[in-house]
Amino acid sequence: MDDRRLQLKFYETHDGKDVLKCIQCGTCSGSCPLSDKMDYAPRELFALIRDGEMEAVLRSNTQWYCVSCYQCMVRCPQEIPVTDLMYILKQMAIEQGISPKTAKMPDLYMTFYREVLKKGRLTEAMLMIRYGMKHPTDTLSNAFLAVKLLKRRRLEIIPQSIKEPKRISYLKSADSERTETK
Amino acid sequence: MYSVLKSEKGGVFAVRSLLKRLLTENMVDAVFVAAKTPYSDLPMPTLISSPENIETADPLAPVAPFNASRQASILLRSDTGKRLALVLRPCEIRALIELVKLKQCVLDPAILIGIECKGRMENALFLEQEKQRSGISISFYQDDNLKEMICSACNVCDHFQPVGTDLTLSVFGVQISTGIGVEAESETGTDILKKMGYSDVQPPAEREAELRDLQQQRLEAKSVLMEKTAEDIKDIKRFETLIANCLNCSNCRVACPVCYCKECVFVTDVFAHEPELLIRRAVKRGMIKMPTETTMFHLTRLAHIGHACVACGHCTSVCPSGIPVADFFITVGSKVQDLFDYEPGRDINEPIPYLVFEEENQ
Amino acid sequence: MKRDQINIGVYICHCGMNISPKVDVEAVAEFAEGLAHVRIARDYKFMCSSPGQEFIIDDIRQYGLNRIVVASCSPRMHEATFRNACETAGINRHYFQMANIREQAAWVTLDTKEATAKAMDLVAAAVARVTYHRPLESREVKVNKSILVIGGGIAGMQAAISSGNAGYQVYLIEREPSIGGHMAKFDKTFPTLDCAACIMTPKMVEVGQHESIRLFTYSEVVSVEGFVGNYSVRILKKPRFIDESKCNGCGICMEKCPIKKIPSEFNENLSFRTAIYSPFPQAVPNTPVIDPDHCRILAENKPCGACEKFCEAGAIDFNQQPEHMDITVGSIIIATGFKAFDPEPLVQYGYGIYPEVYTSLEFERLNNATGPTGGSILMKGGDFPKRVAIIHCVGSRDAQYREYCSRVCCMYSMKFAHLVREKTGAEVWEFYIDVRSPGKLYEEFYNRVQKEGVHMIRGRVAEVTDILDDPENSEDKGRLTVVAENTLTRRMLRIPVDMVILSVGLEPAEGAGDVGRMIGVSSDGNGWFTELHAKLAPVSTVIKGVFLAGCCQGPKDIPDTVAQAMGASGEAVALLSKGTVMTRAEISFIDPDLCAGCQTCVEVCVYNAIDFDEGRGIATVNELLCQGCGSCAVACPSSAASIKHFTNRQVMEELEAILI
Amino acid sequence: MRYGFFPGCAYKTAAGYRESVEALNRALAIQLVEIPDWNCCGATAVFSINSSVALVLSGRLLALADLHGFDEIITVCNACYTTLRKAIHMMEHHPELITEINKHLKTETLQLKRLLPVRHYLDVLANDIPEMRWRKVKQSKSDSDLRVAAYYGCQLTRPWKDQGQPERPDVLEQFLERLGVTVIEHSAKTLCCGASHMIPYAKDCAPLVSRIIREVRKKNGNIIATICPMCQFNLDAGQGRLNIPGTPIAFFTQIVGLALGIDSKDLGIDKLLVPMYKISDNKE
Amino acid sequence: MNDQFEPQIIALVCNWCTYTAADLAGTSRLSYPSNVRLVRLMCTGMIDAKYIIKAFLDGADGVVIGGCHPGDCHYINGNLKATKRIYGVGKIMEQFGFEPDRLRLKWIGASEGLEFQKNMAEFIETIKQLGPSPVKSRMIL
Repeated sequence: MDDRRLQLKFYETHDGKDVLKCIQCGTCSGSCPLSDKMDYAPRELFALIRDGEMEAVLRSNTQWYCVSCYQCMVRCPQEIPVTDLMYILKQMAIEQGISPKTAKMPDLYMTFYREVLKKGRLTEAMLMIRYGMKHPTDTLSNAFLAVKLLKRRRLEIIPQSIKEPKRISYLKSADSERTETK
Repeated sequence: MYSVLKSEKGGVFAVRSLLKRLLTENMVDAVFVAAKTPYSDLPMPTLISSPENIETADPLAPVAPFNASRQASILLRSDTGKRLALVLRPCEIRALIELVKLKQCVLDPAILIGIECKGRMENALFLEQEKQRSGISISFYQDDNLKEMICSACNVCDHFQPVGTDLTLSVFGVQISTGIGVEAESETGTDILKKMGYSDVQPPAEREAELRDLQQQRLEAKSVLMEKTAEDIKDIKRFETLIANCLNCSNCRVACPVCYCKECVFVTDVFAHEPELLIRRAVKRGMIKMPTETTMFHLTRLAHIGHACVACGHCTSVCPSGIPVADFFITVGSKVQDLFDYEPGRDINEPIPYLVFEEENQ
Repeated sequence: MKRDQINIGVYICHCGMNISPKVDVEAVAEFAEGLAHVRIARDYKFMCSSPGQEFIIDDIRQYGLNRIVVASCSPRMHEATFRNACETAGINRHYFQMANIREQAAWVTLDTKEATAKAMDLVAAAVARVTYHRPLESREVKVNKSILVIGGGIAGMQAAISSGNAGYQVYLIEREPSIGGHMAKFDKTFPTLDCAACIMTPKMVEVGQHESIRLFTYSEVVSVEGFVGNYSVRILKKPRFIDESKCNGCGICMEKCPIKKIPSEFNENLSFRTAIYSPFPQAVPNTPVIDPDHCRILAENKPCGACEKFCEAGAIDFNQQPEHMDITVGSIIIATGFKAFDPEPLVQYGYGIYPEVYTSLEFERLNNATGPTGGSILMKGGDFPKRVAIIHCVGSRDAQYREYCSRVCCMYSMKFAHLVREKTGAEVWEFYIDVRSPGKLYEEFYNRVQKEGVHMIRGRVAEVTDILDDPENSEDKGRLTVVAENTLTRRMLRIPVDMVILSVGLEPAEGAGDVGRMIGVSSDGNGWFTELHAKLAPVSTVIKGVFLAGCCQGPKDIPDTVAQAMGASGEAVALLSKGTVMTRAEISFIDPDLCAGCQTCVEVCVYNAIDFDEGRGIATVNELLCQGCGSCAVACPSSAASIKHFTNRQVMEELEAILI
Repeated sequence: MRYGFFPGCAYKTAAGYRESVEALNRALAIQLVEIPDWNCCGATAVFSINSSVALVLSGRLLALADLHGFDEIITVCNACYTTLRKAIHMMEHHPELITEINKHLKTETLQLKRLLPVRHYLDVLANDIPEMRWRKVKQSKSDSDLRVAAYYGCQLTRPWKDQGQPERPDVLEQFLERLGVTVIEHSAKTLCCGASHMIPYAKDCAPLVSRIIREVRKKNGNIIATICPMCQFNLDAGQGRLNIPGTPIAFFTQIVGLALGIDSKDLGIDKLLVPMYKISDNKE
Repeated sequence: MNDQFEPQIIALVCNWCTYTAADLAGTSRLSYPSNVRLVRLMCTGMIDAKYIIKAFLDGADGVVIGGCHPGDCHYINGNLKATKRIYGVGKIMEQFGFEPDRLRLKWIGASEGLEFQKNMAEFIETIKQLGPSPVKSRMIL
């Protein structure tokens, strides 16, 4: 792992230089609904990036706990697009094949991603089943709920898809080439 | 509001009677109009106050020894409290508007009567034609051969309809032998027509088509001219050839309606030369042409008033060496005007481009 | 002077070893000797040294030289030196031209031959140009020995007092009914904690009674014309509806006024005032005003006249009209101060939503003995708060609002913390991004407050909410929760508090921009007035004779404000004490014979230095205002305007000589 | 009024959302035409993995909508709304991305030619329907028992601030009040519900849900109006999991339907997990 | 083009920014080709169209105008006033065969000695590419 190279990649290729504006005020962490569950609060993560501790950054669960509520972004006094930077970090972590300690969220997103790549649409039940193969407890704990939903016809078992899923096979080539995030 | 002024004796008489009524009904104190003087057949800008003298007025004559905006601006130097009606061609009005922007005159006392202009002839040609057939002021509008005789600037003029007037004398779609159209373009104009008892009528059906055809024809001619001129000046050597006969007489500058400097910079010592420098230069380069300032003169004048050129063509008319001054002023001027999205005389409130600066100008 | 009388002396400087090894100075001198009108050309080791200058002076006297060219360094370095030498020798200081052969030839050219050739060209150009130089003179102009001060806060008051003490007539203009400004609203001042009123009131009285200060309260400047030493100012005096000469300030009118429920501006709307009112008891002048928007007679045309009935002095005058006064002053000091940032757009802090969220100015009043609670720090319900949060940087250091640091908030916040501790014993939580305490005794005050047990939390508050973390806790009922990260412990804090104080930043005063436009002083992107030079001319402006004092130039605390006010006053007094100012020599000239009166120059001049003479129909240059930028000369369509020392002729000659 | 409708993957199973939207469309003559063969927007998941794929997904949808002659895209889901706008925002600032996207779309003979505006159905109801039509449609008086707490979730007003204030918006309140619905003011309007993090991190996200529910109850609200299937699900299912049921979580369209006097059967109200009849004054 | 061709360049520069930058280039010993001749003016706002025309007709191969960055003008907005005029003259000269690249407007601040050096070197290179001015070795005026 080359921290310097990754830092440069984050700054230049992914246009992440906005973190250089950070004044470490903590508004983002304070605004975050889940920051107390994160390895590093967003503010800390930015300090680490600036110090070049990229491996620690990519290995952390912080970006995976980001729920994209954008609260930090609208409050940041330096107008840093915090949420957008979290996306970059998630993509970079996937690229580098680095799994954070709590690896559930990447699994969920990956499952979602593969499903959409294949079918063009998502079926929640399918997502739960496929994800459940990796993390059975998360799905099982919802079994009782599933019954309730079924009763109210709120669970779709037949997978949704676009008309001819084959037509969107180009998504796979998009997957392989990875346009750099702007 | 559009009305038709009928007269068995033709459009010129109709115009005269309109002007006469302006005077007799005390709507104006005097009329500024091209009129024949006892000395020549060439109508000159005159100022008429007594109604009987209106008989000499001949604003429709296809000739203009001067761009009358210069004489008009003398009268309009300040608001004297007297009301004046000024009968002017479109290019004269446009020049006048440029002069107003430069605070050389005011329009408050003026009732502007514009003429829809089909062009003017060079003075000599006009006199010759006038001698051959009298009443050219009417026949010009009927005889297509005469139309071919207008000067080169008029031939490419697409501003033949006046703007910013109170009244416009309309020759399109009208039989000049039977009268002339008049259109009120402002409240003042409408008031005058109403006071005189004219009624609002539909403009003749042919009018629009005639205007459109002429516009088309002129634009085509203009683009031909501009292309040719661009070729003639496309490098400085060709341009020098074009103006090789320039005598530096400054006639073009004197005739130019928007060139209003009290003393032209070319008559000052700004372009003087030190003999010692010229000799040193000749020694270094082997040979130099002694400076005549002719190229400098035309380029500087272009830089100075290129944006304001109204393409009246008087510069060409007065050039003793037959240099097509107007041609390259029209060609280069329109480039400058395009650059700044500026059209001289279009709108009195349009600021002179060099006087407006914005941050984003980079 | 006839052309054949021109005698030019050319001096080529070696500049020690700076020019000579690169440029063949002797060859250049020889070349110069051959140029037209050159009488003499020499080279010398150090032209700028005393012997070098003597050289020139002697030659001028001995050979009758009347133009001098020195080829050496940049004119930005020594032009003045050689001009002085010319003057000493008895020729006009503008009969001089410099060729910069050091910075433009010797130092930047690799090849010796090329450097020498370039030096020759530059000398030739200078010789050609100097031939056409004209003698120019500066002129002394008398100044009016009086000073206008705009704004009656502490900056304006101090500037007025200092200037008045120097014996100059001062006009102090304040738009509110009383002088005092923001400082009059404060209770204590940091870091010394002296009572603001105790130090302020005597100053206000001094201003009111000073024999050299003429006070115009409830007045505004409507126009400023003229130039340094001679500004004509028009002042609008708004009607007070009270005859100042009759009113003895007894206050009975205010007692009797039936309209009693108007939010008091002075108390930040935390209490009420009457329609006839004096903003605060110590107001100067102590004459009330009638608020025409609320007075029964003036606003509604209904019968009342309670004040009139009870005024024994008969001072009430409902027929007063706005008045205009014209004064002439030599110098102007702008002291328009600041406005507190309105925190409402930062909804996350709940100002205007939760009643217990206060701005700092509101808190100042809450804490002030003359304030709505008589100085007790009470909540709206009348109880003392048990826990108070103070939030720094509200609106400051925030790219969405004001990007700059407002400089005073850290210190006043800590003053608040101290006062809350002292007066209520409440727990204080202070949330800051960085503590900025770079003043005398400021860091010490910070230490003191910390020792007093104030929780200093490094973390900008994310939000203030009425959602409690633990709603079951009865102690927290009705409290607000302040949410922030303690960035030093990395804990997410949710602190239930009773009261929140928002330490709002400072913005330029409303209308400051108008004052600037009237006078011609520009503002920066934030609206603060721009000083002439950030380091070396912090109280001056681009407009000669106009100075800045206090927060109108940027956020400042009281000592800095007072210091700057004294500085501005010192500058104004220094300017006026000489009694005259010198005009610039290199300024615009408009040839009256050539001017066509188009006024294009008037339009382009940013200094309002060109007037139009209606009578003669021509433009004229005001030599005191003109800065010599040349905009007019270029814009003038008829070449009537020119810049002395940069005339067309002079530049053309230089060009022609270069392009041999 | 004809709009290109992008229902999104969750619409079909969302509790009565479809029923109520369709009922409103019928009542108000809104032509919400499903974009043929629409695909998933990618939501936060795809953007988290690979932004090129995410952009191609959005690009395809935009191209389809344009192809079928729509001028606007209407979503009913906050995630769809923000994801599409985010993609458009990126394309606007980096037009070269459009070229990239089109390289892929070409294989399906699609082309992204213009970026259509994306709007939320709430925006349509609140701003596009003439006052007259509301008056005509509204049959009965409103159900006076309902004290509605509007809940926006995160992604309608953020990160762009063009749907009103990003933390305390009042579009929905104003709209509902216009229809005679009683709304309450509260401080949890835009708090996060936990979104898809609820699946792996149910325990971590539980307090988020309870905070919202408790705040609404404290401010005396007895029903929550949501505008996003994810929010509705988390708040609806979450109460059961937390064992604090009692506040029904309806879609705003259902509340609107009730206010107009539409039969609750036509609004899919029976699909809510916390049933409507449970409305009680569950004050804290 | 022509290896022997050494262009003559006129630089019309303002006293406060670009002239100062040239001085700084000097004090920093940043060398650049010797073809440039500086004409010092107080502000780009005082550059008359005549100067540019004169320079070209007298044989200058290129004219570069240097002033303060927008917003930094010592005279508030002289540089902005200059911009339009210079574009106007450029447009006119272009019609007569002077390539637009022969006239350049550059904002070079007082502290940008390096910028000055770079710009001059680069401009001379551009002019060398263009070759001698059409009026070279002639005198027109």
